[in-house]
Parts: sequence; C-alpha cells; structure tokens
Amino acid sequence: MSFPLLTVTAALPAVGAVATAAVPAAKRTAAKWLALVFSLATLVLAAVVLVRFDPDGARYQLTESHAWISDFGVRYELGVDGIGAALMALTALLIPFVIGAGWHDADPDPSPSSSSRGDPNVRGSAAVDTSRWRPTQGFFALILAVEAMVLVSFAATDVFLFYIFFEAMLIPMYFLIGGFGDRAHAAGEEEGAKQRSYAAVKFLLYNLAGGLIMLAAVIGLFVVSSDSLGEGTFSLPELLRARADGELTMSTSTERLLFLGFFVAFAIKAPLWPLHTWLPNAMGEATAPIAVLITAVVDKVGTFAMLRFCLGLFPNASEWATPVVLGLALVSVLYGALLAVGQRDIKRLVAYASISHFGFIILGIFAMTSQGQGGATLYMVFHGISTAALMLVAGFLISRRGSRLIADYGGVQKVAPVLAGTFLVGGLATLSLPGLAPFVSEFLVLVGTYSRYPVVGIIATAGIILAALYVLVLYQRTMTGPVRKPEIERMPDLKVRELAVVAPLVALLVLLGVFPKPLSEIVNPAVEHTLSDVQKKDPKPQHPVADHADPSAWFDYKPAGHGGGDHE
Amino acid sequence: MIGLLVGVPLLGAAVLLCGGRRLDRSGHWLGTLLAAASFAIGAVLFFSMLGEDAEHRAMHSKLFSWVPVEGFQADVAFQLDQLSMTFVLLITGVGTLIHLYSVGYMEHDPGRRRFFGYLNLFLAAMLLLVLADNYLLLYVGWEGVGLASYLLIGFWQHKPTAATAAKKAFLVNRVGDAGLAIAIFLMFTTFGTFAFAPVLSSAGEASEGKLTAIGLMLLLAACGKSAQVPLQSWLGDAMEGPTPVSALIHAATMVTAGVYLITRSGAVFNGAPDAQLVVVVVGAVTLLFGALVGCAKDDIKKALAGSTMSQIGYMILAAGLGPIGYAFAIMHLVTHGFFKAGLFLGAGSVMHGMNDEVDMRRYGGLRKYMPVTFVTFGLGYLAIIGFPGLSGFFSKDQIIEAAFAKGGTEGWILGAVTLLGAAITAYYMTRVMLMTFFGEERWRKAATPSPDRPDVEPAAETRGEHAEPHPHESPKIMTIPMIVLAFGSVFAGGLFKAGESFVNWLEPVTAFEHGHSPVSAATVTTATVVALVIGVGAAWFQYGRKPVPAVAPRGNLLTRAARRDLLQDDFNHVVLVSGGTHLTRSLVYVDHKVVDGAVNGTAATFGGLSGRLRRLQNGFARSYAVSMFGGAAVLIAATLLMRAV
Amino acid sequence: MTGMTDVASTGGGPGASGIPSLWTVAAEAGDKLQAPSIEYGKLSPVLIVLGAAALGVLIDAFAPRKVRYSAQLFVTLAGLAAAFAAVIGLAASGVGTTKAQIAGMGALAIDGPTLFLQGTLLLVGIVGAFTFAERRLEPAANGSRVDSFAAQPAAVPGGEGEQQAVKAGWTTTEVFPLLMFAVGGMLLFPAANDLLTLFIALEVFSLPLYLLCALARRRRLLSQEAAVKYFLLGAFSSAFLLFGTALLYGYAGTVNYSAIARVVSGADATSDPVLADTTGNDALLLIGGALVVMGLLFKVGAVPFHMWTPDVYQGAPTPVTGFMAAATKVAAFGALLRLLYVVLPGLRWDWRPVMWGVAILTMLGGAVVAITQTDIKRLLAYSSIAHAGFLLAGVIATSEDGISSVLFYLGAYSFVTLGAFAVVTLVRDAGGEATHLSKWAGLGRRSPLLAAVFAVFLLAFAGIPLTSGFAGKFAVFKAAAEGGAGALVVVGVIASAIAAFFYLRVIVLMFFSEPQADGPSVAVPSVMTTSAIALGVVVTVVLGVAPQYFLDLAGQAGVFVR
Amino acid sequence: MSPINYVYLAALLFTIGAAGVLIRRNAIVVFMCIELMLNAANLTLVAFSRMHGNLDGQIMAFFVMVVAAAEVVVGLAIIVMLYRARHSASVDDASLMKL
Repeated sequence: MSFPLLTVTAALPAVGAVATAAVPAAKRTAAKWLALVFSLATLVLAAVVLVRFDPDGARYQLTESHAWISDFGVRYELGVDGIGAALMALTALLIPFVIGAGWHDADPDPSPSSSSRGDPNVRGSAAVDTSRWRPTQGFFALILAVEAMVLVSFAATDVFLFYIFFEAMLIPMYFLIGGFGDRAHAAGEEEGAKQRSYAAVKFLLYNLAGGLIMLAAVIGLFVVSSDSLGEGTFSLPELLRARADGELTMSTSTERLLFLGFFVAFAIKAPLWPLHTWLPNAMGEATAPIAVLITAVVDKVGTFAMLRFCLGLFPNASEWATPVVLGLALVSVLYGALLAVGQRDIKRLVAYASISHFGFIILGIFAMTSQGQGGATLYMVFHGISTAALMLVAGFLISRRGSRLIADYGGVQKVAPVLAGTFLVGGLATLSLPGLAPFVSEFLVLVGTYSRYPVVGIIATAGIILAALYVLVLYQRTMTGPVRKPEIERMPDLKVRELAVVAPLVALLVLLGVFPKPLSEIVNPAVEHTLSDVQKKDPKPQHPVADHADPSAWFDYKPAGHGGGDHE
Repeated sequence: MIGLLVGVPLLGAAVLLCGGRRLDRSGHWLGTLLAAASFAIGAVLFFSMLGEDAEHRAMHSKLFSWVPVEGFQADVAFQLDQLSMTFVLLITGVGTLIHLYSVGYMEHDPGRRRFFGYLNLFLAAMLLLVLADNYLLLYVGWEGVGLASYLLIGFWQHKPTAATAAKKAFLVNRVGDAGLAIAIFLMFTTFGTFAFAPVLSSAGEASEGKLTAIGLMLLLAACGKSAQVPLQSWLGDAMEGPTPVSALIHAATMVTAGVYLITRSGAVFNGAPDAQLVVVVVGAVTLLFGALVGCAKDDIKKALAGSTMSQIGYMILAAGLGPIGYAFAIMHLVTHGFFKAGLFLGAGSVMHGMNDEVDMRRYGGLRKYMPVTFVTFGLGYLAIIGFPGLSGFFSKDQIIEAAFAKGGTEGWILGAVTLLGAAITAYYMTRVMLMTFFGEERWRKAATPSPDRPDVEPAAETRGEHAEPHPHESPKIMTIPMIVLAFGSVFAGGLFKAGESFVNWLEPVTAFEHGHSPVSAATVTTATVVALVIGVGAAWFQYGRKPVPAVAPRGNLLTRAARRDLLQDDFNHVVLVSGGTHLTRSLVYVDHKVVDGAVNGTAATFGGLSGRLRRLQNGFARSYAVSMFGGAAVLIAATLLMRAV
Repeated sequence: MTGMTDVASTGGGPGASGIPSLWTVAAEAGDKLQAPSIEYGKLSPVLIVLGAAALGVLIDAFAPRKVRYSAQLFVTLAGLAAAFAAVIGLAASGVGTTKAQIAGMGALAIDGPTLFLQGTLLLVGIVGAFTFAERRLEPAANGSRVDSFAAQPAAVPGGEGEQQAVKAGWTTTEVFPLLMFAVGGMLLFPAANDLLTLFIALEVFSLPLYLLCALARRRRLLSQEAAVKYFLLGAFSSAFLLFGTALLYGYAGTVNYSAIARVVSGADATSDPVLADTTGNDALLLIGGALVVMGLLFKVGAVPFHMWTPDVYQGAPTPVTGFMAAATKVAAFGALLRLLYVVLPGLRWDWRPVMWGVAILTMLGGAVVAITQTDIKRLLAYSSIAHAGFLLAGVIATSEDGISSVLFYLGAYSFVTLGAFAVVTLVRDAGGEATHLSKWAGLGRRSPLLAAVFAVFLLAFAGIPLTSGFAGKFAVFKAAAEGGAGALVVVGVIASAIAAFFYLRVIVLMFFSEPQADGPSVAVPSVMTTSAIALGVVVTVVLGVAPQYFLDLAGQAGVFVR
Repeated sequence: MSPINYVYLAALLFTIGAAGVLIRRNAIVVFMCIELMLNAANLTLVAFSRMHGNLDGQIMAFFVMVVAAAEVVVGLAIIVMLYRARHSASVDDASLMKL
C-alpha cells in the first residue's frame, strides 16, 4: 500500500477547516491566513497528484481501497482518471483565490451602530450577546470543508462514497450562501437577508431533492448489482468490469430508471434547463467568491459525475436519453445566454451565462465523441477559471459600489482601468475568445457535437454569438460611457490583494489558451475509456486525408484552377 | 523566424498593456519600433523568398501542437507563401506608417500607451491570421483582429457612441465568426482535418454539396469581417474609433481579411460554382451598396467607410470569379491598402486641424491651409477613382475586365455593375474632395460642434476650444506617412502591372487563368475612363459649381435612405434589437413565472396542503378518536378486501 | 374438552395437540402444583429494572426528602446500568444469536432483536434519566434547585397551593420510579411472545407515561391536557388491541405467537369440526390481526393513528417527550416487527399492501403537515411521524435485512431524538422553555455551539450523509428495495425531500435570521444534560461515518426466535 | 345457545363503547365507554374460551380486569386533575393544543 496521496489531499483541507474554525474569535486575521496556507498546501498536493498521474498508465491511478460499510457493499475507494485529476487540480487551484477574494467578506461589521444592519437599538442592547459569533472563522472553515468534500467526490471510485460527499457538500455550501451575503443589498438589509435565505434554501432543497432521487437510484443500483453479482457492490471499477463482461445485466427499463435517477441529480447540480432556477438565486445572493465556489467548483461535480457515472454505468440508457439530453442542453445554451442578456443584475447575469456554458459541457458529454467529451472536460476546467476571473472582479466591483445592478455603474473604465481591463479579460474568456482557454474547449465541444449531430452543433454555435452579446453589453453598461455617478468617481482601482487574486487567473487563461496540451493529454485517455464504456466510436470523416499531420503535404499541393493552373 | 513576425508585436502589446504607467512616456515609441521591427523581419523574409524559385518559396514552421485530442489535431504552425507574404508586407508596412502617424495624432491623448498596445495587438493578430497554416489558427487571428478592432473602435470608451459602435462591430463579426466555425466543423467532418494543405489539396474529392456548404460558410465569415452585405452595418459606426485605426484596420488591412480567406480557400470555391456565384453576387451588391452610402454621407470618415465597403465589394467580386480573379482581388487589395490608408490619414489630418470636426459641410477651401494633406489626399483620390496611370486604375481595370470575362449573362451584368461602381466611386470621391478642399470656407460660420456629435470628447478639449477652428497643417510625423502612402497610391499599381509581376508572384498559390472577355481590354479601359469622367463630372456639377449648403438638404428618398445606410440599421433595430429585446424580456418573464414558478408553485402546493391538513389537528381528543376509529375501520376493510381480491 | 388435559409442556411435542396452553397447565395442575420454570438469567434485564422501580417506590415512601433525589437517581441509574450490563452479558453469551429461546413459559422471546432493542431502550433510559434529573435549568427557588417537573402535581395549576409549592422550592422524585416502570414495560414489549404479554407490557409502560406527561412544572394546563388526551386515546387504542387479541384467540384458540403462526400456516388444523366457524375463520384472523396491528401503529404514531403525537409531545415535559419519543418508538416497532414477522408471516400478502398504504400516508402526512408548524416540539412530533413512516418501509421489507435495518434505524433515531429534545430544554426565556420557533431566530449568533449541535441533529433527521440518519435511512430503503418495495422507496425519497424543507427552516431561522431583542437565553446545563446531548452528537456522527460495527450488530440480531 | 352469540354481543358492546368514546364529551363517561370496550373484549375472550374448551381466555380476562383497574387508578387521577384545574370534565374543553 503506497502513500494515500488522494486521501491526504482531501483530508488536508478538512483538517484546515477544523483548525480554522478553532481559531479564537478575536484572531480573525490568523484564521484567514491559516485557511490560505491550508488551501495552498492542498494545491501543492493536488499538483503532485497531477504530476504523478501517468496518462499512459492504468485507467484509475493512485487508488486506495478500504472496507467501509460492508453491509451496504460500500468501500472507501479512491482513484483518479485524467478527468478526476484535472478537476481536483482545478478545485485546489481555485480555493486559494476564493479565499483571497473573500478576505474581507466575512468580517464582522466594523461599527454596529452605524451599520444598516437591523435596528440600531437592538444591536446596541446588551441583550444580544454575539461575542461568540465567529463568522470569519466559520466562513473560511466552510470553504475548506467544501473543498475537502469536492475533492473526495472527484476522487471517489465508489458510487456510494461519491454520493455521500455529493450530498454532504450541500450543507457547508448552504451555510456559505445563506450566511454570508454582500454588505449592502439593493432591496435593503431586511429584504436582503430574506432573499439570501430564500436562495440558500432553494439551493439546498433543489439539490437535496435531486440527491434523494439519486439515493433511490443508488439503492436500485445496489439491488441490481446484488442480484447479478451475488453481492452488492458500489465499486465503479468492479461494476464497469462486470458490465463489460456481461456479468452485470439489467433490464432496459431498470437501466433507464436508474440512469434517470442519477442524471436528474447531476442535471440539477450542473444545472441543466429546466432545473436551473436555483443557480441565479444562489449566485446572485452569495458573495462573489462563494458564487465562484458554486459555479466553478461545486457544480462541476455534476457534469463530472455525468461523465463518470451516467455514461459508465448506464451506457444503453445514456444512448437512449441522448436526444432528450442534447435537446435540453441546447435549450440551456441558448436560453441561458438569452436570459443573461436580459438580466439587470451582474451576478445573475454571470449565473445565466454559466447555465449556458453548462449546456455546452453537457452537449459535449452526450455528443459521445472524443472531441466532445475531451472538450467538455477541458471546458469544466476552463470555465472554472474564466468564471472565477469574471466573477471575482465583478465582486470587487460590487464591493466598491455596494450594488449589483448593472444600471448603477457606467464609466468605471475611466476611474479604474485595471479593474475594467481584468473584467474585460474575464468577459472575453467567457465569450470564448480564441487565445484564451475556454475557446479551445468550446470549439472542441462544438466540433465534437457537430461531427455526430450537425444540426445541434450548428444551433449551438449561435450560443457563441449570444455570449458575445451579453458579455459586451455588460461591459459596455458598466465600464464605458461617461462617469455620471459620484460613487463611481471615487472608486479606487484594484488593490494589491485583489490584483494578486486576479492576475494569476488571467495568466492561466492565456497560458492554457495557448498551450492546453499538457492538460488535454492527461484527459484524453480517460475520455477514450469513457467512450469505450458506451461503446461509441468517433464518426469517420467522409474523405479522410491520409496523412494530414505532415506539413510537407502542403508543398505538394498545386492549386487546381479550372484549367489545371496552367496559364501560360 | 516566422513566429517572430507575430511574436514581436505581441510582445509589444503585452508590455504596453501590462506595463503600467511607467511606459506612458515612451510606450508609443516602443510600439512603433516593434511594428517596424516586424516589418523589417517581413522584409528580410521577403527577400530570402525572392531568392527561391517560384515553386519553392513557401515556408513552413511548426511551433507546437496546440490542441491534441483524439482525431483532432490543431497545431500552432505557420506557413509563409507568396500570398501571406503580400499581406505581411502590407500589414507591417502600412502598420508601421500608421504607428508613426499615430505618434503625432494621439500625442495629447491620455490613453496613448494603451492605444499603441492595442495597435500592436492588432498587428500580431492580423499577422497570425495571414500566417496560420490551418483554419483553426486562422480563426484565432480572425477573432483576434476582431478584438483589436473592438478595443480600438471603443478606444474612447467614455463616448457612449464609441462603446456602442465597438460592441456592434464585435457582434456582427461574431456572426461571421460563427460561419467560419461551422466551416471548420464541415471541413473536420469531411476531411478529418482543417489544415490548409490537406484540405485544399483534397478538396476535389469531396462532394460539391459539401464544398458549397463550406464555401458559403466561409463567405459568411468573410462578409462579417469585410463588411459585406448583409453583415456590413458595423463598418460605418466603426468610424467612431480614432482615425489611424480607421486607416489601418477599417480600410487597409483587417477588413480585407475576407478577401484573403476566400482567396486562400480558392480550391474549395473552385469546386463549388454555386458558392462562387453567391460570392460574386455579394460582392456586386456590396459594391453598389457601399458606393451609394458613400455618396450620401456628410461625415468624411463615413463617406470613406462607404467607399471602403464598395472597394472590398470589388475584391470579393473578383475573388468570386475564381482563378481569373484571385490575383486581381489581391492586387486591388494592396493598392487599396495604400490609397485608402492615405485617404483616411488625410481625413485624420484634416480633422486634426479642424478640432475633430468630421462634417464635410463644415469644411471647404482647406487646400490653402493644409497643402501637404491636400496633395497626398488628392493623389489618393486620383488613385481610387482609377485615374489612368495610378494604382487604382490598374487594379480596378483588371477586375472589371475579369468581371466581363466571367462570361454569359452573368459576365455582362457583373461588368456593368463594376463599371457603374467605378462611376459612382468617381462621383462620391470627387464630392469628398470638393467639399473638403475646395469651395468656400464654411467652417468660419460654424463654430458649434456638429449636432450629431453632442458628446464632448476630452481629446478635443485638450486641443482647443470649440470656437472657430484654425485649420493648420499637421506635424511632420503625421505628414510623412501620408506622403509615403501617396507614393504607394501612385506607383504600386503600375509596378504590379508591369510584366504581370504581381500575378506571377501569386500564381503558385492562387493559380491564375486568363479570363476570356467578350469585350476587348481596350474597350473595357475606355469604358472605365468614360465612367470615371461621368462620375467626376456629375459631382462637379453638383458640388463644384455651386456652393455647398452648410445644412444638408433633405434630398430625395434614395439620398435619405443612403444617409441612413440604406436603412440597414433600421432593419436591424426592428428585427434584431427590438425583437431580441422582446424575446429576452419575455424569456426573463417565463423563467421567473413559469420555470421558477413551477418550482415555487410546488413548494406553495405543499405549503397549502400542509396548512389544510393541519386543520385536521383541531385539538379535540374526540376527533382524534374518530380518526383512529375510521383508520381501524379502513384497516380492517382493506385487509378483508385484500383477501377478497 | 380433551385438548385441555393432554398438554404437558410448552414445547409442543409430537403427542401434543400442538396448541400449547400455558394457562391451562397452570390451572389444571392444581393437585400436583409445579412451579413454572422461569429462566431468571434471561429475564434479568427486565427483572432488574422492575426491581429498581419497586425500590424507587419504597424510597419515595420512606426515605427522607433530602436524600430522595440522590437515592432515586442512584437507584435508577444503577438499575438501568445493571440491566444494560445484563443485556450485554446475555448478548456476549450468544443468547442473541445461537442460544435464542422462548423464555418464561412461552411468554417472552429472548433473541437477537429483543436484546438489541432492550440494550437500546436501556441506553435511552439512562440518557432519559439524565434529562429527568437535570436541576440547573429552572431558576432555583428557595435555595433549592428544581427540575422540570411539577412542584406539587396534585395542586391546581395557578392555584395557591401550587404557588406555595413553587416558592418553597419543592420537588418530587416519583418521576424516577415511573420512568423505571415505563422502561420495564418497554423491555417486555418487544420481547412479548404472546398477545397477553403484549397487552400487559403495553399497559405497564403506557400508564407511567400518561402520568409523566401530566407532570410539567410550567404550562401545566397544557401538560394536563396532553396527559388526558394521551390517556384517553391510549386507552381507546389498547381496547382495540385487546379486542383484536380476543378475536385472534378466537381464531387460533391460543395467544402464543408461534402457535398462532402455525394455525395461520395451516400446520395445526383445528381438531374439532364444531369450531369450524370460529377456529380457522379467516375473518376473525384478519380483523383481529388488523386490530392488534392498529394498537401498535397507534404507539408508533402512524397515520391515521398519529393525532395524539403532536399534542402530547408539545404538552408533556420536554425530558419526558424526549424519552417517550425515543423509547416508545423503539419498543413499539420491536413489538410490531415481532408480530408481523412471527405471527403473521403467513398473511404477508394480506398485510403488506395495507401497510404500504399506512407507510405512504405516514411518510407524506408527517412530512407535509410539519412544514407549517411553528412550535419546535410539535415540529419534532411531526418529524417523528414521518420517521415512523420510513421505519414502516423497512418493516414492509419482510426480510432479515428489513429487521436489522429497522433495528439500526431505531438505534440511530432514538439518540438523535433524545439529543434534540435535550437541546430544546436548554433554550429558555422567562416563561420556561421557548418552544415557539420565532424565538429561535438568531440562536446561531447567540450560542453558535448549541445551534450547531441542534443543526447536526436536524441534519440527521433530514438524512444528510455522514449522519446516522442517512445510514439508517439508506439501510431501511435498501431493505425495502430488495424486498420489492421500490415504489415505497421513491415515496420515501419524496417525503424526505419535503421533510428536509422544515428541518432547513429551523436552521435558516437559527443561523440566518437576526436575533430578536427579547429572544431566549441558553441555559447552562449540568453535566447530565450535556452528556445526553454529547452522546447524541457522538452517536449521530459515529453511526453516520462508521456504521459498520452497528450494522453488524443489528444484522446478527436480525432473527426472531419462533 | 351457541357461544358464538356472546361474541356477537361482545362486538355490539365494543361498538357501543367505541361510539360512546366518539360521542360523549364528559371525560369520565368517555373513560367508562373505554372500560365497556375492555369488557367487551373480556366477554369475547370468555366466550371463545368456552368454545375452544381451554381456559386461556378466562385467565386473560382476569388479567384484563386487573389492568383495567390500574387504568382506572391512573385515568381517574388524571381526569380529576383536569377537573380541578378547569372545573369541567369535558374533553372538548381540553383543546388548547391544536394545529
């Protein structure tokens, strides 16, 4: 048994969460630094995972396996394929930025009496003793807890183990959404608190409902596997092997029902139209770093799980459902984009944009081509980074002005050019500008989709036009134009901490946009495995060019005019 | 070496944009220097290319594998052949000149460093576009220039009009980009690759339907980038950008990328006559469209923009003719690059001296105050109208000839259209010339800023009050580029024509066939000249003989329509903008009320149900007993029933 | 009358008529009186508890007031602990598995489920005793600390006598013997192997509970009302149970479980053709079975026999509510399991569809009505109803897995419940416990730790992974699915989703709402309540994270002796 | 007369008792109705005991009587307590807790 790298990677933030939560109330800053250090250490470990992962090696690597709940056939089984490794890295990468960006988000109000929170009389009275209330510690501890749970989800090769963390991560997320909102709320503090808790409850109920449906399917899977294999198991490699060998059989309707149970849960998490309405609320009400955590990290578990579990365990049902899923994904792409255009709230706009992007990811997954799924995987990573960049800058912007409404801005570029510039880069990444990372993935998804479903691919391409629309409208309304409001005139540019958060993300966007090869090489074999699970092969081109990799072919090429090019 | 061509300006952009305020004082020179360096590299490559024989001039260099996914290989690799070389020289050459010009033009602008950063970015992207060895990398450059164009049009972001124009340009271009993307999908599914060499060399194997589809999608892309009907609407608004930008991007280089794309993909179009026909039609329509718009505009830059559209229409038309036209399309592209850039720089120079006034009705008689500008502008003018002996004459004449050579009815129609276009070109350019440099000095009466530009731009404020302008010649740093370009406008055409040198140069890449025109070359030339004279004469009758009214007359229906860009924006507004607004608004409503409403409705249903069921719990022990008794009865009944069933 | 004489033993040997008739033996053997053989060792847990209860009565009667509290507490805890030790000893000696047997002349079955449930009940009793004995929450009166129970239960609420008693700081200690009697009855309940014992055990644990409900120190009117309702409805339901017993007796001629089962399965055909219209009459069997089951469903709080639950839970003193909610459910489900698995397996196809209906109604009904509750105790009451539904799903599985999953669930659930109600006792304002939900607003800010603990309990109720609630729910649903009740699982899942809503509402209130100015304060409890809560948390987390050991335990215990 | 008629009588008594519980308000009367139900069960037991020819049912009847007596002790105590607090023994008056 080698060193349990994955366990340690996932456990480190959990330990960090406990440690952070234990910091005394007065030492807020220490808690922040502690959390940051833990998240960075996790990042290092995740990088080690990525490095130690051998693309040419076994399908699941760095595996660990221990008995856990044998009554339920549950084992503590971890292992990463390329997709899991990449997403673990993404998670570990983003958390330090989330922490850095949210550095002051959970500070207690500096002066309770002057603050708009609640009735000053109430705040001032000694009856309310909140000295033991440690929001800052809680905030960072919860973030680390989410990280730990997400990491386990990405590494779990046991369906049950995955399910447990898939569900459990809702709880810290719930507190993060409901407990920590923006300082100022457009609708007033009372109303803001109400909307926040509405958003949190909606988030949790929606996802919990999905999770519970999945629970029914998980139980069903156990029953099916114990019927077929004699002993129920949740081990993914074991199930896949049994499926491939024909030992594990299930009736068509059973497979479809189980698939639906899993898929609905993931589609809610992802989120796929029409199960998306929790996302705008949650992202709108949460602070920007938490919104990033939701869309860039937690939601990825949904799409990841579609790829790993839905396709792997229920290939026939996946194929059966493909037309509908593609249809819904297509609707998501266009619907999300159109609604993003119609938003008046910056964060909700980004949320709808994310819905559109998740549509692309799901499109890529269910296109069942190497390009589509490879693109979808890259998309998950790149969308995480690009949304983080856009949303975090938006958060900085919002924290300066205290409003989420687009109409409250205008002309920021003039007073805060660096802020505007980074915002623009984030926006351009969101609209998949070539040269930035998301372009690569989006193009792959589109190519992959097109090559099997041309009409779907073409309609989805309209999404990139709409993406330009909502990003540029957002930029135009917030950043350009004359400065008309005094609040904006006084707006400071990005501070060092903020720049330190944004700059690496921007750099990564560019770097991965130009040179995504290391990542795609890690991902490719996993995608091939998944495709072989569903027994799909890429459609062949009609007129394949024999050796297109050889650039010298160019030199043999003679332009052929009507007359063969001979004009003399 | 080829990579350096792209890398040098890219480095410049990176340094200038990330460098911060430290570079505010020297940044513009750095930018200019790097542009020049890029030109120098291009020149070196050009001469080394000349050293090879025609068949082996193409160079290829692969930097790294970009996106390797199973079955999908995209490399960052460059290919430099004669066609690319032509563009490289044009881009870096004109680009360097315009950098130089901008040093003067943007002297007082606080965002100068940023401006040069964007310019360098543009150069890099444009070079990437023409140097890419596959369509995907070309796509990168394609959108890259779109980005640069967006940034530069919206350079004065504080002006809402500029910001809107920038956004519009990007969006319209995106539509075209989508076409390019779909073209790439088609190539990938047809050929399994999208690198130039394999796609083009095996284009013949694919079915005509496929090729037509690819061709049409490429045309869509070209329409977006080159402002061809129906995606032409952004170009006029793009004139909100600083004038050097208009000269470089929206006249000389970027807008001609569509021509490059079609020419580059010649092998595809050659196999798809239907697509070619559409290309030709688009070119012809745009040719007339742009010309008409150019006739009606009083804004000097917008008039020139219309002209650009029209001239690119010529090029697209020529490119649509197939091997008989590719070379001429490119030739006209290059000459147009010279004279149109020169014209724009001249316009910029005029504006520079006129407090950024753009309304030609407030110009007049400026030749005395700006002699250098007048001369260079005049030479450009002569070139564009095709005055015999100057650049435009040679290149345009060839296109008209090739249009006739298309053959059949089509050929006649195209020939007529091109001739008509030549006449209109002469008309509107003469109009510009007369309104600007001749006639009475109307600016003396007009001391207020033009009504259609209500927003005061700080750049103008720094240059002086909006009092009566004091026209003056621009500084040397601005006039020198104009002079150089004027030389190009005069001589380039002749140089290219001499010994068919240009055609021979391009032939290995684009192939060439002599068209067989039903009318002789001399006849065509004569007709062209006649058209020219008619156009000039008409303009002189209208604007030269009598004073130009300072307020535009109402004009006839066509004029009014042309002033509004032939109602294209109205169309867009009604169909796309308000339609889209309604669509998004109703979708927002639907999302809130229907999709979300279903969720909240479910919650409310349970809540209501709960409230109702709750009332059963009425506190009376006896009613609880009733429930138990009833329950027991049901339990018994059900058990008995189960047995009965 | 021949059948009476030839019955020689309970074993039902080859010569016997097959209808063992214990009572007959006792009555018949007048001249040659044989002492019945009683396995005292196997019955020791029950005997210890009942003995301690009797001792408690004596203490209350004779010990001086000053030592009563500590003496009672000592006797109670010692009794419970000793009984628990006895259970462990029995389990260790294999009584739960290989040496399971019918004891007490056929009256009791000492087997795996019995021992598991007895162990659980005794632990619940210990924790319950802790909360009963808590004397730090109420403000001290006249220098003496007082508990949650009425100073002078006989006094008229609000009357002069009561005010004096309160002022004087009186306390009563009869709650401990009452608790012990209730525990004793509960220990018997799941072990009961004939219908008479079932009925007696039911009454033995119910009667003390009726009284305990009436003993609240504050809000005595509510407390008394709860007691009246509980008593009347409880007696009503036991009348049904008894009548059902009578009918089953009429059907089988015996009340012994396995004997009835044999008649049901047709192994023992009735010998006398005269009795053809009674013995073996399926109508008697079905009606009698339904009535007995109904009596048990009343105790577990299944819809539509649940309506006493919210009122009683709300009115009873909170420590009693906690104990009752946990222990009654454990005992009643134990009895229900034994009845359905041992007596009525032959009727499976008759009772399963009916129980399906009850389970579905219970799950959905409990969850839906809980949504709009405003009192935390009522909310928990409805929650307990929903949980009864989940448990019924496991009961319906009719498999060994079904038994063990229900056992596990009961263990998990009871500690969460105890902990949750213990937390409720701590949140107080001037009028005693602040049970209205609006008072809980912002509790997370005032005392984050307590709120966090309560949140853990709520999450466990909601069945969030990594809590015992999830493991239990998974076990039950898994058993149900394997038992062919997949649709029930789906309903259960839907009900869980609905239930999650109201658990979350409380969490929202505690953490996301601003504290009220006149909000409650959190009392600092003694080590007893603290340990009750701590034990709840520990069990919740341990059973959530590493449930395997306990699943094994429940799995081994999953066989009924017949 | 066949003993089965006693069973029918018992069923009738049981129903009367149950109906009384549902109809009557006075807690004492309600409680007496419950006693009636218990006694109906007793009658059933005895009748069946007779029919089966074993004594189990009769013995059980004794147990039930004892239990009923215990129930009376507890029940009357609770009801009296209620009466003292409210000066009414109506079960419908005890309806503070609802919904």
